Amino acid sequence: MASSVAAADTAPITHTDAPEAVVVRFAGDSGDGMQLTGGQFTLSTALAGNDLATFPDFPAEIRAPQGTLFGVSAFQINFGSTDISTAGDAPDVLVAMNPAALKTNVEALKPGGLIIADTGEFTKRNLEKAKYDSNPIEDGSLSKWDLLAFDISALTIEAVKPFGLGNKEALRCKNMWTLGLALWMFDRDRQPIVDWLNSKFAKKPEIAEANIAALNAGHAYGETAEIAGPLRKLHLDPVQQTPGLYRTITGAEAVSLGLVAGAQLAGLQMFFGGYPITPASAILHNLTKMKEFGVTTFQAEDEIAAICSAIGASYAGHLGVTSSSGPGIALKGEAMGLAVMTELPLVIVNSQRGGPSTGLPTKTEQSDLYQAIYGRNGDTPLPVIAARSPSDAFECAIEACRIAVQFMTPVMLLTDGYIGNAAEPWKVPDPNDYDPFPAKFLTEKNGPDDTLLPYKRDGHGVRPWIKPGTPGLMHRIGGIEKAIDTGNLDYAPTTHQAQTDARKAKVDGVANAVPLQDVSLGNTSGKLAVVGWGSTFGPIHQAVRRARAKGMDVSHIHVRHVWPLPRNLGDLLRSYKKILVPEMNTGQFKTVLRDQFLVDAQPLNKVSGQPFAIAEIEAAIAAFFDNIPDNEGGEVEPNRSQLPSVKAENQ
Amino acid sequence: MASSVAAADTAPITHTDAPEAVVVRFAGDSGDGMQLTGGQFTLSTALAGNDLATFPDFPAEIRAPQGTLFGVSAFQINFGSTDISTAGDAPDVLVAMNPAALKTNVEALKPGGLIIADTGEFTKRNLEKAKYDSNPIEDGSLSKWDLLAFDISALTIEAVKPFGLGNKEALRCKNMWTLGLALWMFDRDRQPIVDWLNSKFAKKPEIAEANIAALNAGHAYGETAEIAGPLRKLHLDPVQQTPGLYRTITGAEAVSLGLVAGAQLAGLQMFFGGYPITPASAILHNLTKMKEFGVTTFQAEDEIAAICSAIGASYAGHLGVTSSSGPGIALKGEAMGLAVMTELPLVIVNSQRGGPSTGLPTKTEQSDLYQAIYGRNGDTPLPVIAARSPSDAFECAIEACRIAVQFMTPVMLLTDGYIGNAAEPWKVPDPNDYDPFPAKFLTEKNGPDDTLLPYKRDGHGVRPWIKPGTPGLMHRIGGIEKAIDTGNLDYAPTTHQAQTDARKAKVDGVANAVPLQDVSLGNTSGKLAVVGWGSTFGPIHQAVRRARAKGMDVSHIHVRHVWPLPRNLGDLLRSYKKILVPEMNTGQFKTVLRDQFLVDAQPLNKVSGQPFAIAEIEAAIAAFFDNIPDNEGGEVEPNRSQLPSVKAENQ
Amino acid sequence: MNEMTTITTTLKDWETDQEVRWCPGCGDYAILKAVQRTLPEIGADPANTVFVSGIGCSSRFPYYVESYGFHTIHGRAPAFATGIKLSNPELDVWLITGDGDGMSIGGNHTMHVIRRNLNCQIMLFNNEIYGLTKGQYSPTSRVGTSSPSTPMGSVDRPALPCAFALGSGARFIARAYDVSKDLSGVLKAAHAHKGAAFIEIFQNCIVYNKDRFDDFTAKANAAGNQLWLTNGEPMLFNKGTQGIALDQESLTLKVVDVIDGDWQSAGVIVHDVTNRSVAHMLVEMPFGPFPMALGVIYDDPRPTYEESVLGQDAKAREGKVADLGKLLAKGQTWTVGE
Amino acid sequence: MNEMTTITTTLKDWETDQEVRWCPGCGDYAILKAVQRTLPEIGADPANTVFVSGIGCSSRFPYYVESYGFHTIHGRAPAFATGIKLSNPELDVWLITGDGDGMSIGGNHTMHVIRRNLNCQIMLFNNEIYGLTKGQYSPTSRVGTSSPSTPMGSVDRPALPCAFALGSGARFIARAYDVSKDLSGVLKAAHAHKGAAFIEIFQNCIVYNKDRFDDFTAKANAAGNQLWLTNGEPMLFNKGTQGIALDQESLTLKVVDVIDGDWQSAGVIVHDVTNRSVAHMLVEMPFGPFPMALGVIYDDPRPTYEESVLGQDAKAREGKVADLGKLLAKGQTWTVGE
Ligand SMILES: Cc1ncc(C[n+]2csc(CCOP(=O)(O)OP(=O)(O)O)c2C)c(N)n1
Ligand SMILES: Cc1ncc(C[n+]2csc(CCOP(=O)(O)OP(=O)(O)O)c2C)c(N)n1
Ligand code: SF4
Ligand code: SF4
Ligand SMILES: [Mg+2]
Ligand SMILES: [Mg+2]
Repeated sequence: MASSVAAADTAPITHTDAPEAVVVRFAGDSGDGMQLTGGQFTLSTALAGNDLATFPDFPAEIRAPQGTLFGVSAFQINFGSTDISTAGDAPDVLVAMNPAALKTNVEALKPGGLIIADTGEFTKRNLEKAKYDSNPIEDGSLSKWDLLAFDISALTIEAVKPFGLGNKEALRCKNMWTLGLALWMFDRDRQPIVDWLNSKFAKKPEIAEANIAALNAGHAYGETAEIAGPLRKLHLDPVQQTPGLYRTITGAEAVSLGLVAGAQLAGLQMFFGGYPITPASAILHNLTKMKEFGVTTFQAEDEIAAICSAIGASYAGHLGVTSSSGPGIALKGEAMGLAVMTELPLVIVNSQRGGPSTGLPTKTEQSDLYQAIYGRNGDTPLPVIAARSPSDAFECAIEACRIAVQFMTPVMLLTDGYIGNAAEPWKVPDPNDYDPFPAKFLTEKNGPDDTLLPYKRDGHGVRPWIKPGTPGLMHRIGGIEKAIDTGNLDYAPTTHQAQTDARKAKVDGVANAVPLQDVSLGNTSGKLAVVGWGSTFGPIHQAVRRARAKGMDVSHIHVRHVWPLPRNLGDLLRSYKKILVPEMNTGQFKTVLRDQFLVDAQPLNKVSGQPFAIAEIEAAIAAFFDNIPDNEGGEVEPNRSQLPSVKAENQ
Repeated sequence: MASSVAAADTAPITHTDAPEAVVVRFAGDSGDGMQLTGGQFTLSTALAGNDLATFPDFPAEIRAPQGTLFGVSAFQINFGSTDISTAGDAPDVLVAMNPAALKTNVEALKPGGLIIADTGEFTKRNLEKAKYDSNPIEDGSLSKWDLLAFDISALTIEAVKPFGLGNKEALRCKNMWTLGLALWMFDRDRQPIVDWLNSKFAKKPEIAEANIAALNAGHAYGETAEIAGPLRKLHLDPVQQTPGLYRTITGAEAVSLGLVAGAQLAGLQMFFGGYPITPASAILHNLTKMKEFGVTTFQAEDEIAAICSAIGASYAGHLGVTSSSGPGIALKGEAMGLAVMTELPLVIVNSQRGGPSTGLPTKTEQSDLYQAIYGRNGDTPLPVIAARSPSDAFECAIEACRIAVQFMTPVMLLTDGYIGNAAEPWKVPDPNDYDPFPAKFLTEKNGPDDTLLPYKRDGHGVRPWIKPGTPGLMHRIGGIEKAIDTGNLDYAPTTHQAQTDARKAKVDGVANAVPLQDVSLGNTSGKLAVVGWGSTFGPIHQAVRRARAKGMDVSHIHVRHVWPLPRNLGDLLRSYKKILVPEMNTGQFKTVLRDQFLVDAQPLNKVSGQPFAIAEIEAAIAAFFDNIPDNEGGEVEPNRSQLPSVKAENQ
Repeated sequence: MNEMTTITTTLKDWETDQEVRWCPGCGDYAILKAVQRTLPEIGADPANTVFVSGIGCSSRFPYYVESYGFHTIHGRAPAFATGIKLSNPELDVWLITGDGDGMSIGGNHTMHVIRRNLNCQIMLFNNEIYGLTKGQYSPTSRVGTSSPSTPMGSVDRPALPCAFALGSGARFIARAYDVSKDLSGVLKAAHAHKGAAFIEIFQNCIVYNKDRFDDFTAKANAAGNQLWLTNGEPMLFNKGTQGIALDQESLTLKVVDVIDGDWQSAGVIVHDVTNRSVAHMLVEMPFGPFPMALGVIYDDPRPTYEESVLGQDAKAREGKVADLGKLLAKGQTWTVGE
Repeated sequence: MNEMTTITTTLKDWETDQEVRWCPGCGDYAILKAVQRTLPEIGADPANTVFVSGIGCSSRFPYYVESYGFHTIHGRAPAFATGIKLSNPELDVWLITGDGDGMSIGGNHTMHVIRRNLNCQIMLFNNEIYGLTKGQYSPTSRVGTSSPSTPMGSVDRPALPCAFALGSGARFIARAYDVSKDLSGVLKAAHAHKGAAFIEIFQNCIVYNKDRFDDFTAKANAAGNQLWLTNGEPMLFNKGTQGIALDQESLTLKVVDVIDGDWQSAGVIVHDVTNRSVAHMLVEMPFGPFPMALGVIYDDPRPTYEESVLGQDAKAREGKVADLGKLLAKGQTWTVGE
């Protein structure tokens, strides 16, 4: 999603023969290196100037037994010469490295799509493991797709023969063979991959060479086109992009970089307290490699210790950050209350995954919104920000740091498994383009008669930050209700009422320090607003784009500041006749909107561990217009904007 | 609240000279035994046949230093010859055992109310500790009240002289002296107190006798009426009560008894896992004394272990119960998710206290409703029930057990510090009046072809309960998403969607198994509905009663099943023009109502650690009718139904 | 251990129909087989056996044993076990945990279940790494462990699970490793012990911490670096050529050479499973200068928690009738007439 | 202990304006005074001193010391302390906890802060009861403790805080009691120790567990039941008439009589604060047959956690410039032209 969304909206949807975009899914055994293949293909795509979005989908098991259905690892990429904001619905091309990969993925393939399968792996044993009664390559059951089946295993072994690898090691190069073929298909340069292989295996040059040989062999296979039929070379033009320096970025990387940038903008050292959990661990892993930015990371004994250590660090004058996913965030609730009560800055990152309980650790979901906004004892408000995409996570992380520091409050930043793992091109920002928000520490007594007032609030209701070690400002804080200004223990009814109100007012006031809500796509009033938050951005955006192209009066509003809500949001929503809220949960943001604005927000829920398909949202929009008695929204026509399959293009 | 609310409504408010009810507050140092005095006065009141409600209010400190402001302990009782459902707003009589007690309580006293003060404690040192610049008894600053100040300390010492106690021990009898005086004032029998003292101090008869002597001396003091003036004997007629056996009961007692009754009705042994925390500990303390009812209590190492042990017990076929208050409940969130996922019965009791964080441990609040309904990761619905009064807590605890067992689900039961500690008369129920709901365990395989299907749902979406130890039914469960019927690990998108829907449908379906929402007071439609939940019942009820007496078209709806909501509630609410939701939080139930029914529920919030005063809600109702342009609701007249002060009665 | 009627089963009876989802070559497989081999030998009844675990690769264990199983949440298995055992003391409870599950997030529950002495077997699979979350260092990882969260090497001083268990009041401590022949014997001893039996099992995570225990488990290193303890037998290793003795000066252990089998004159200690002081020293012996102590290190039973709790419950119930009506009417009551 | 410039203060300088909210007669008062007396003696700077506590009567402590103070949540003080110390190692961190706070809900954090060896003083006020929640038994309560949650007496085997700390890898262990003269000396030794210094302080909760420690703290019992340990000195008590020796047979400690001061021939052990094996035995000596070991039991420093962590951080930063622009542009990039 590199180009601006507004531009995408105004661009007419062209119905030419060259596909706007193509979706490829690589699927294989966990051991087959599909994530690596996908990653390198992504890089090559980015270098080719296409816009792209990816969706890695891997099993919960570390290394599931070879060939099993639950051991399949897949990587999907959607790329094209137009604005791309989802990993795509149905793939045009499926690369299936074994029967299990075929079985678990083929149903997603578009009718007429292309299957590339490695017959070398379609052995009796593997077919059994994949619970196939007969060989699908031979029994005609794949007839609604184009099938290109050949012995990639044998071809790879052949290709790497000169390097004297054992059979097992030789077969490890299969993924590069496949990548080579894919590079040929999409008219790509092999050199960046060759460079990468050389640097990756710098210490084992024979492995590098074997992989390069496999890559070249796969490419040559396409070139020499031994097989006639569905395999065609396809060139997608580069997308129109703002000039500048680009890289690909995943959400986990973006959060990490954004936190570092946020701490730098605040002029603070960062302390990160974490405890490993899927899919949040990557943030810990990334930050521990950024120590030179004044980052200290601490792998605590559990999530409670992780957040408490981060609060301790904030108390000591660092920017405390902690991160986890659902179950771990649940454990942090009590400590968040202390951070709210002591009014210390803190950033809490939740990389949401499928729940409840252990749930689906490697799958994506948005079901921790209730927990984020409401999930604490007491009246314990804190701001919540949700990132919409990998690159947006960078901006959101900075924003979280800013609000935490400027308002002396814990802030929750929501991402999810999809954003965390997915990659997209990112125009590398210039740090100088961001306004710094330097943290201020009290250095002198702030009360009358040479007194210290640790809870004296400023015009925004914010108390001063006082670092231990500062001479003369010794004081005590804690989780018990406290007197106005002095912060001394105070259980008086009026005090509690006043401080509860003050804490609420402070957090509500954050709404005055964040941008007004904009409309991502469409108009500021109309028949239908599709309101989203978080990683549903891509599919909502595309679905609304398509619906608008068909003439439907529908707009897309995507909310970053999910608490407190932007102060114009209520009026904005009231300017539409109907409101649809797609969420990967059972309707949590819908609750917030209905409560806050008394608008009839209607839920569209998906809780399957998978992102929305564009078509699912499109269908819901269409259904909405169908249901309008006089069909004011326009006829729903055959969906011509749906991307044609590769096959269709080639025939 | 012994008589039925409907009856109370129809009863005309009489404006006679005899007060309907009187509010007395005993206040003293924590060491002065005020809670004991209050408790015995309560008993005496109950025996006299008055209806009553009490409100104990004590400091967070165990034994704060003598004479300090934060060491004041108070006990308020509201009693009368009519239906009583709150501990009363402003007291008519304040007994202040020292300057600190006077200082912290006198402002609450009704204008013209009576102060009884022990001059023996108004020493220079105590006045200083109470931060009095001059002696209020002498400086005229109490002139808007009636003051009866005399040296209770000296009178007590005099009275107990014969028993040879030391000065300190002798002074310990002050509270009995005061109680004696109070018994005289309200025309009460001393014998039950004498009996109680004799049994309490059976092993120290001289202490018993000294206390009895003090009691008699206090009584005699009133009788001989050495002082003319405000002290008058007052007799309140017994209230009309349903015939039967009565006792007083606190909420903590009622919850404990209700849980025991619930387990008995389910035919189950009960396992209670708890960890001490104010104000929840009393439930652990009570249950550990009820072992003969098949109760096992376990004081765990923390709240997490407490809930996990309870889930383990449910897994093993007992009724698992856990209890805590806000901060502890926060820690249990992750484990609740497991109970939802494994679909095991569990009762979680939250005795709410002032928050956030450690907050105000000994004060009352309703601010954990968000946490109860929404406070978990993932889509993790569970039923939530809220008790409205001490005696209602008994019914609610049984209801929680019933739903947990019948629906194989964790259920949250909400009470609060006020309900937990407050006492009211309770007509002892007959256990045979309750329908049993015996738990069923699977004893044989339930699937086709001799298979076991641990997650096969019945018509209500409920899976079977299978006890380890049952031959042939070995199976494995856990917190990962599970296949339909078999419960095997399953991450498939369709499975997750189906099971998420099934869990939600099951909990939503509880609404079909609970009574329809009734109207506590008033009509099923009209201008204004005041909608409450939990311990606000009393003040809302009285306020609505008074407003209706003034002709306002206002009704009171009190919701026990706060999640899922009764299935007629939406329609019911829509039949009123306006909805007012008084809560001791910043507006949490309001969120639920607005979300679920899109009704314009308006909040009335109080977060001071103190229950609502009737007058506060009355004022809000009045303001509502004032704001109706043509004043359709009727004029707000001088509030004649407000209880006259003792003084007014006497003059 | 339970006074249960033993029944006859075979290894096959303890296998489930679930595909085992560990990495090929993982040490967990060997442990699973050892357990499935041991259960028939102790006459265990699948219907009366419960495996309870937390979260981690190791904690997947219950899915693979054909008995009752509860795969709970991270670190809390001991608490679930406590509820289960107090509700039905007849059940034979096996607790499966990992070095992360049981020593990191779950350390406190490990301590308390041991302190209370719940009758159960606690098998801690120590692979010195977080397997399931892809290789972060754990509280038992050695200093310098390079992992995704410690790319420059870990700096924390590692916890010693057996020392921790002893410090928590353990009455049974044993050690073994995944592929050791004597694992089954250790499991039997643990099962025979009434009370919380703590077993540390070194387990090879071939993906994230490959062969970490080779310095004493590899064939070549075994004899010289494994001290297998047997009650009543001298503490000999290296084919009887070396032994463990007490240095009288420093009051600490030392390695001594044993000439011609004369361990007595070398001062080699005879292993007494009830000697707690020596147990402390054995579990803290620094590896390298000393061999790794394996087998049953300490075994000195005390009354179990469930005996005490349920005994007290029974006593409280003695002679009492559970009359709910009476309970409700407790305390001072009064009657309102018609 | 910190390399800080010592400054001059008096006891008064360490008193706050807050009313002390403990029960009159509570042992906490004496501990507070001992701390306020000790701080000037070690040259502590109020501005550089932080008291961190959990929740409990004991945990109110920070409010009464005129320094920085953080009264946190139940059981988690060690985690807060870790964040504070890693963020500013110059701060002198005192951790205040209770037997409930530090051994029940917070046991795991106690273990890990000790294991990691964070440089701080950990004062555990052991009154063998939950004071603040009104008298329930705690993990250190003796068997049979009757309390609101155990009206028939507790059955759990009590935890031994010092044994637990050692099992967690402690490098400094000391014991004292609220009104003992030597409390200040113990605090100074703890402060002088670089690393986590664990101090168990028996504290009289006069309301819920009155005089529980009388069997060794009462005047009459002191001499015969207190074994005050001094490094390099023989382990003598009862005015030098009795001592602690090692039974060579059983390899356990025993009490021996010392005739005419000849402790050598009685085999009395000379206290070596670096002997870990003996430390284990000392903290586990059953009271009654043995006296209560008090004073500095074990003191053998190792590198502190913050040294190691921050040392590694510094190394990672060596020669590197924190160029945010470069960081953002890391990895493979490409340029889109105008
Ligand atoms: C509350 C919570 N925190 C974190 C996790 C993530 N997590 C799962 S397993 C694990 C550690 C596993 O390590 P260990 O117990 O050593 O097991 P192993 O995989 O090595 O067998 C972690 C951190 C979780 N599932 N739940
Ligand atoms: C999460 C949580 N659980 C429980 C409590 C209640 N609580 C407060 S202090 C305490 C125990 C205190 O015991 P201890 O640490 O021994 O301190 P003492 O009062 O005896 O000094 C408990 C259980 C709490 N505040 N927070
Ligand atoms: S990651 Fe390690 S411990 Fe986990 S299954 Fe694989 S080899 Fe075993
Ligand atoms: S309850 Fe006990 S520990 Fe707490 S302040 Fe009172 S005497 Fe001290
Ligand atoms: Mg591990
Ligand atoms: Mg205590």
